[in-house]
Amino acid sequence: LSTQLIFDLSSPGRRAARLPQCDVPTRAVEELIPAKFLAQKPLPLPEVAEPDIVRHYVNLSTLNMSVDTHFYPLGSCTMKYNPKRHERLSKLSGIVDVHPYQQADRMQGLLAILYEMQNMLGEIAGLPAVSLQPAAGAQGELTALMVAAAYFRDKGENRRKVLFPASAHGTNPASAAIAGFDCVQLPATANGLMDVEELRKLADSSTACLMVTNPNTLGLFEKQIAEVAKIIHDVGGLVYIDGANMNAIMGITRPGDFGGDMMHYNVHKTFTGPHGAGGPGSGPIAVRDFLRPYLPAPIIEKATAENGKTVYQLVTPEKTIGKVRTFFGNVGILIRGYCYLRTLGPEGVRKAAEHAILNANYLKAILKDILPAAHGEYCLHEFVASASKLAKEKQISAMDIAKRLLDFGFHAPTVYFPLVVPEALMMEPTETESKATLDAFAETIRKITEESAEFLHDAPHSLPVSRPNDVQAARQPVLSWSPKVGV
Amino acid sequence: LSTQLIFDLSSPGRRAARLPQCDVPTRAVEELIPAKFLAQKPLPLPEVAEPDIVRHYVNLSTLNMSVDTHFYPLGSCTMKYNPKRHERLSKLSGIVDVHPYQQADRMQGLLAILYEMQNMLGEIAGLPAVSLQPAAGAQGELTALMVAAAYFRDKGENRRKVLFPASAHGTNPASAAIAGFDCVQLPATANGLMDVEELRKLADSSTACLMVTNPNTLGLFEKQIAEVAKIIHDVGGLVYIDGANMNAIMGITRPGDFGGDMMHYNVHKTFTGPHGAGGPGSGPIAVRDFLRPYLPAPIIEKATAENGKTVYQLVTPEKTIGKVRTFFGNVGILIRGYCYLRTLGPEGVRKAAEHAILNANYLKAILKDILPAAHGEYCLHEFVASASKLAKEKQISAMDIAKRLLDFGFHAPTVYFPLVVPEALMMEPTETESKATLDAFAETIRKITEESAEFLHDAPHSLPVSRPNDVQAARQPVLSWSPKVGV
Amino acid sequence: MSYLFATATEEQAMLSRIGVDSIDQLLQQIPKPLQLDKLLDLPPALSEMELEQHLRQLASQSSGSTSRTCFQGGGAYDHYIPSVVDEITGRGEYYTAYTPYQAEASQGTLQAFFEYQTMICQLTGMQVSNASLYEGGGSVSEATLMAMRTTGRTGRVVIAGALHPEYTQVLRTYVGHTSTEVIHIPVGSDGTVDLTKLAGAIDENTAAVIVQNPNFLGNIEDLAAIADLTHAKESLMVVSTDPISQGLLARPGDLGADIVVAEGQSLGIPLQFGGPYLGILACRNDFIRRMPGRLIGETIDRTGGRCFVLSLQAREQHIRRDKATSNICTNQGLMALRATMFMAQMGPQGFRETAELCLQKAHYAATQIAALPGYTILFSETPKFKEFVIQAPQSAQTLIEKVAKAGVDIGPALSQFAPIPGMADTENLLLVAVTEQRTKAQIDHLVNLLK
Amino acid sequence: MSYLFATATEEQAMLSRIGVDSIDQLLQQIPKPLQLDKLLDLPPALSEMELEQHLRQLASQSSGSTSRTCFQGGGAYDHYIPSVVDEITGRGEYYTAYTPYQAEASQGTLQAFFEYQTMICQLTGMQVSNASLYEGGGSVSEATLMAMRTTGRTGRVVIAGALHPEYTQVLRTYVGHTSTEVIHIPVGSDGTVDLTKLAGAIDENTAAVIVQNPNFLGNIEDLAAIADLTHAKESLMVVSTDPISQGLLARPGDLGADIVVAEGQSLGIPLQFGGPYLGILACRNDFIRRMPGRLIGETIDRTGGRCFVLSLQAREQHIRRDKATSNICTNQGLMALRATMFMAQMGPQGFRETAELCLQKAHYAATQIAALPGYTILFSETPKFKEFVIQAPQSAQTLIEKVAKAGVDIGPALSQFAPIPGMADTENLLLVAVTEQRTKAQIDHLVNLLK
Repeated sequence: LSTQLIFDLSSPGRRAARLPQCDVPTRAVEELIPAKFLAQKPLPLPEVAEPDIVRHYVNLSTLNMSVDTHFYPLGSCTMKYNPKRHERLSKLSGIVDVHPYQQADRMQGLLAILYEMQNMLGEIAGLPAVSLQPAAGAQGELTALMVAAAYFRDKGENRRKVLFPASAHGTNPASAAIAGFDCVQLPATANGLMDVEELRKLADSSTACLMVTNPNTLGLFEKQIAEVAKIIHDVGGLVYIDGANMNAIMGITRPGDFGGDMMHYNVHKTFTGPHGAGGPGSGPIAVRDFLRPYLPAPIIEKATAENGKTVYQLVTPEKTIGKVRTFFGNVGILIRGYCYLRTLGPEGVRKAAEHAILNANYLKAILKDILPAAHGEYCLHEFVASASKLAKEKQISAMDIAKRLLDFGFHAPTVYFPLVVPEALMMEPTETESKATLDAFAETIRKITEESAEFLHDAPHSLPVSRPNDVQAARQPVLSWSPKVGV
Repeated sequence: LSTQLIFDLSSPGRRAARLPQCDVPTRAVEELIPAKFLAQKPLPLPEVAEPDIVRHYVNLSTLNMSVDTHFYPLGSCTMKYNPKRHERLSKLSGIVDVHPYQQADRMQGLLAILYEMQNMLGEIAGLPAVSLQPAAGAQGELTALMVAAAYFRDKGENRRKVLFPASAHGTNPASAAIAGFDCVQLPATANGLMDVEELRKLADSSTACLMVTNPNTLGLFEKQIAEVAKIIHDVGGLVYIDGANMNAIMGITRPGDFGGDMMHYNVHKTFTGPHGAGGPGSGPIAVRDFLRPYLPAPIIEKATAENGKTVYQLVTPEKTIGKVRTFFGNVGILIRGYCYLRTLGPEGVRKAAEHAILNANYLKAILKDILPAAHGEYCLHEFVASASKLAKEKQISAMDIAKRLLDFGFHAPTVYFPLVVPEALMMEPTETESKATLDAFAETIRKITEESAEFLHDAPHSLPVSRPNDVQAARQPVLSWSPKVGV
Repeated sequence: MSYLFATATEEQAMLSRIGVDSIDQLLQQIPKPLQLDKLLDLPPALSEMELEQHLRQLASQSSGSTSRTCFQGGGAYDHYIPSVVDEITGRGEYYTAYTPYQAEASQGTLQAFFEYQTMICQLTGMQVSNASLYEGGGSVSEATLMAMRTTGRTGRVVIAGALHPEYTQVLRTYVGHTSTEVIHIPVGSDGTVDLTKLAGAIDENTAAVIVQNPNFLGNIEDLAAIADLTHAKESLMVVSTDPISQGLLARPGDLGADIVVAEGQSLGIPLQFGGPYLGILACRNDFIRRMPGRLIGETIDRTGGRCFVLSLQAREQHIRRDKATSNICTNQGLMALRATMFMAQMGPQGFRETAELCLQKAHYAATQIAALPGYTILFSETPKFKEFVIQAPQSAQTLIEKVAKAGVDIGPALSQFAPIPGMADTENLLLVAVTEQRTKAQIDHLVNLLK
Repeated sequence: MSYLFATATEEQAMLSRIGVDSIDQLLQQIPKPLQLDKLLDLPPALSEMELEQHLRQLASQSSGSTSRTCFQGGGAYDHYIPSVVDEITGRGEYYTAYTPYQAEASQGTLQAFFEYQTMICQLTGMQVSNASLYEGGGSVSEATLMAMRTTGRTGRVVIAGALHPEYTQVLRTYVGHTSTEVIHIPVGSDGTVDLTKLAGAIDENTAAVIVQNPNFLGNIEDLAAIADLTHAKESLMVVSTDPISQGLLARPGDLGADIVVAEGQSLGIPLQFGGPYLGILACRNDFIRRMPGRLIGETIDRTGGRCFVLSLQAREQHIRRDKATSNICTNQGLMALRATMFMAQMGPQGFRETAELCLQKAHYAATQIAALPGYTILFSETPKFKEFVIQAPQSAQTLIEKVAKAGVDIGPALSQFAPIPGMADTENLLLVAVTEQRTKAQIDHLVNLLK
């Protein structure tokens, strides 16, 4: 039953919602809207009852793995615990029900929260000018690159080139392309860090920006970041820090302190968004003061009213790039991030990062004999193990391990990313998992590597679905349900 | 992992809740409370983190079947859909957060709801005097019997006897015993209805009360109820209607109209409580006007204030039996019942009962060749099928069918109750299940009866647990977890 | 109609399969004269949107602790409810399931309740807990009946001092029709039970001595001393405790209690005008088979795996009928689950810190109020936990109304429970409770209002 | 610290297994000079209780539609959110999962999004929908970029009439740095796009004609006519629609739209000061491989069973990098789930009735306001759905403040978007939206306040 689609439950005339009787004098619809604009038929949506909906989607939910139910060490995604208090507090009236065109003086409490969020994000970044507008990290990247473009345009400089290392997230080049830049990739090095000499060769007066994730996607800190930043700054370019991995360094080191000029956050990752089965995210950016005038509108400023009271105002930066989205931003997610930061405080923020690092290194240590990490003696919040030895010796691939883990109640790590590591398994346990869980996870991997490759190629064995045919899905796309003809 | 106990997750010093710093001047605890009254050691509760708690209890929940996830035709329990709007509305401030000693003039809105609930329950019962106090149906029974006792005491009559049919819920005699009455059981008859002649013999001047469930636990309406009531009334006794099965008759016939003097409701059943894995329930009683003075305190009355405004007041009936519980009643459940009745309205209440009857009869019809009902051509909201033919011919018991149904994602019907039917399977589909679900359920039973008895004796086969050893549980009771010695 | 499934087409198909023409025909079992010939006189149906508007409107005419400042006590308290409690109990798998009759389909509920039973034992210092009763007052009555069954004594039960007046009232309702004598020993001048009088009241026919701690007046009783007096006559001591106080106070089980009961509302259950709450009942191992209510037991299944079941059902009404240990059937499952979440979230340290905050804040409030002209804190030398009795310079009811205008709720006034044994004039007396949620600013505000 | 696991003992055990003495040693990867030598300047940690008090206090200083009467419009609306939406999306299995990379562990999400894609097709009359974009304005930009990719034309895009000014602004930000010309055709005197001017603006280099319906001023556009003009130049028509209006209005797909976008906020998503909302994007089958955003596809698994996967990922940034159809990665999954619940709950009849209520109530409000001295409803002869422009006898801003004092919110004032092509003096103009939630009493109250 649980594999039925909601459309299978439909029965003509069945319904869930009831609407009130109309309490105003009515006129015939056709008098108000000419027939040519009106639909000729009812919408072909499913016709189901409320209990249908509840049972269907409750049962569907149990086919998911999630942080609330399973260890979810999906590298680069920071699948940490999502505090339940955030869900309660983000639904308070005065927050959840404020119209985007509400007047500022009737939402001072909400603006105070968002203003404080700007400040906290600026402080953690070491970059004081913050825009909360971007809807997700990728939009944050794009926004920052547009800010950079506006800055250079303003200075009369024509810089077309954006550099990024081979291990970068795909969003980096994609965002740069949409912002109109040319993308230049730095080759990978054996130690997993940026190739400074190569960078020195590529950086020139046409360089607008270097985009770098730090710690990088291998979980390593780019030790030479200060030197790297100097190279870029010396040619007049800007350094962009992809903040996807901020969970490793918050409270320990700051992008603004190690040479970054711009960065984005992933509030749904670092600050427990939550992830929502693929979003919504929130991707605020923080930039240096000289870039503030270009930020998208509006930002929030604090002022003192005539009566001496503090007032928060929505302000348009003087040389703003405009807007990258409608309305203010993903406020619902920002509220959760605010709750998180207010719960942790300065000690907690640092401690969270430290324990993320502790957990990652512990997992790395207890796995090192079966799934060694390709780079680094120690890692930060995550590491990339490689199954290439297993693949060679036992024909067991990273994918096999990932799929088989599901049978044991563990979500899989990120596999085959970053591309610079063969048979990559990218593991990010986060700080909100216990030693006991990490031990059980490592023990399970150990058991899996002792199973036969053939058995593993067919894993998972205990879930309702196993190894979907992606090729068929792409060749003959079926992207929506259609009623069966003749039924 | 999911079978670990929360105690297994405990680690010394781990914690979930953080409390604020104390913001008032403090004194040493021992100065305020003598040491002899103070605990010498911390409470031995588990020490876990918040993510532990969430993952543990979320995963545990998935081991349950529930109305939200499965068809749950548990006879006599009215497992109908629990509307989600009730959960939202019962949590509104002004309802969920009102202290039981709040003053009446600061909770007029809440009292208005409860007053209206009294009225609606009186109207559905045909018995105008209502107490919302009892916490569950069984307490409703007890309360009503205490009311009856007080009434007879007041009249100077010493009546010791409470009659009830053999098919009665166990709570009936248990409640009667606690209220101080002697229990006298009427024998069962072949047609599943009360034995009127036997009743006539047993009814006499020592009879305080007849307790009867109508429709009865076989899902049959006691056709001779008017005559039965007359017999009891003629000897000066009272007729108590157990309202467990009100879902069958609400809006169609009323206890007050067919001779009942007192009844209780199960708000968590008939009016979608919900059931809460075993409660809380709510068991209001409705009685005839002459019994109103004996109701427990308080009840709500409407009055007009000096300024002409309507005011609701908490009133103590003049000859009240006192209180059967602390505070007002299970208000949270009553609110949900109120929401339900306001959603259905007069047409909806009747329609719900009619469709409960439709569904039960349909299920009875499509099952009749394999699991015939022992009594009645048609039933009301439920029916009791018997597996005795299957037991005889194929050694398949009611329990076998019940357990095997779990494998197919159906909760079992009530089994081996009422005691008057051998190999009983008591099925109550309720009105909030679709024909498609009933068809699938019947088809599954058909398949099950074609399986081998041996295989069925070991069912369920797909659940984590199968056929717990009840005998061992009772012989060597382990009712709490203890730390392992030496670990 | 809302929530109904069968469409007109389906209804017809179903009727024809049943072999009737109409639903009316199915109703013929009900004699026509007994059938209603018109619709019930109920208010008209509301859509979800209208219902919400309606409820919001009514709720806005009631005063809850969220928008006001609650110093109210008397057995229900405004303690903080962690969000985890709502999150977990809001899962349909818990709240739309019923009593776990089918163990295989209910291990979630069964294990959670087994954990509840264990945590209640850990909290009270007893050996066994049931899976919940209705509420605190009912638990006192059930414990008393249980003590009678256990001791075989039905002559007398003794209430030792300031038991919650409503608990007393419920107990009297439960045993009023029997020959059992309920002796109520008043509090002495220090606001705790008069031990001398108590000693005199306990006799060989006494089934139970019932004591509340902290008592209704907020004072801490000497449980060990009462236990000695009780056990000297081989009677059983029933202690009604405040669960939050156990973060600081010695557990009743460690001081000689035979049966411990409590109102569990403080453990993560909203005030909601008095219910649903949670009746806690725990006792010594040897009383197991005399206990009322559901019990969850550990056992093994067919394959030898650990699992949990409804156990010792032979005590219960659906089997034992009029010989059952209680008539309880539906209990307070979801409230027990709330308490379980609360206790797990708090842990030993959280309980300790919460109790300390209550203690310190209540004493700060008492000290400030005592310094006001015309005000006295009664029994000021007697140890207290989070609640105390104020003697005001005016009627308690007037005072309650006065501070209420400023959005602050105090009380109840003791006069509404008069007479309270041992307390003569209650007109100007009222209770004030201070939980961990109250801030210094709120307390200072209250003190100012009282001026 | 909150949410952390490792106790001091465990931390030591873990460090020793790693082979270091302290966490500091692990941090040595970060050059010492780059490390902070002090704590961040952040406000101190709050316990859950304090955090809740703090948030409640701030929330009480903001005005939400729950406690006020909301007639605000301009792209976000106070439609009713059925409780089922919150219940389902509140389940941790949905909201604490991430993008369904591992199909076997994500069938719940995948199937729900497949159902979402289908329902969006049913709602818009298109053949294929993606699994969500950020919000309505971004969807317009993404649709425009997609039209450029599809047509191979980058010379020009044409905005036909009153597109939401913020959508226009976002589009200009997205294409501002390119050579693409954005032509904005103003509305004519009837408040809909001037078709003659529009016809003149569409040329052989025009990738897309973008039209909002009902437009930003509340007026219904003649989509079929615009489609004809657009297709005459083999350009693509991008329609931004109001999902609720589809309960009454012909679907864009049935009137010739090539790409349909929408702000999905009306489909069960709270106002929450502008986000997270839901970007809807649907199109014709032949554009599938040009689409931005995630797509869920049906396929079979190893054993031949039906299942769902992230499909056509070759378009996406993590594979195609700078050649991707978009940079979008995280989308608005949970909001798409909300919309799915909403659409399932409404069904065809619910959509129809909701749309009719909006229509009738908005027209009642407009008629009453038009009757007030000094007030005019602009474009009164043009068909409208639920929103309209008032010309007031005073500045719109003054009027907004005036009614706000009585707890009623209207607006936005059009002056905040000035200049709007085709609208000269906007000083006294404002939008009023009337949803199905507004009662006659509330409308009459507003009318009275305007007097």
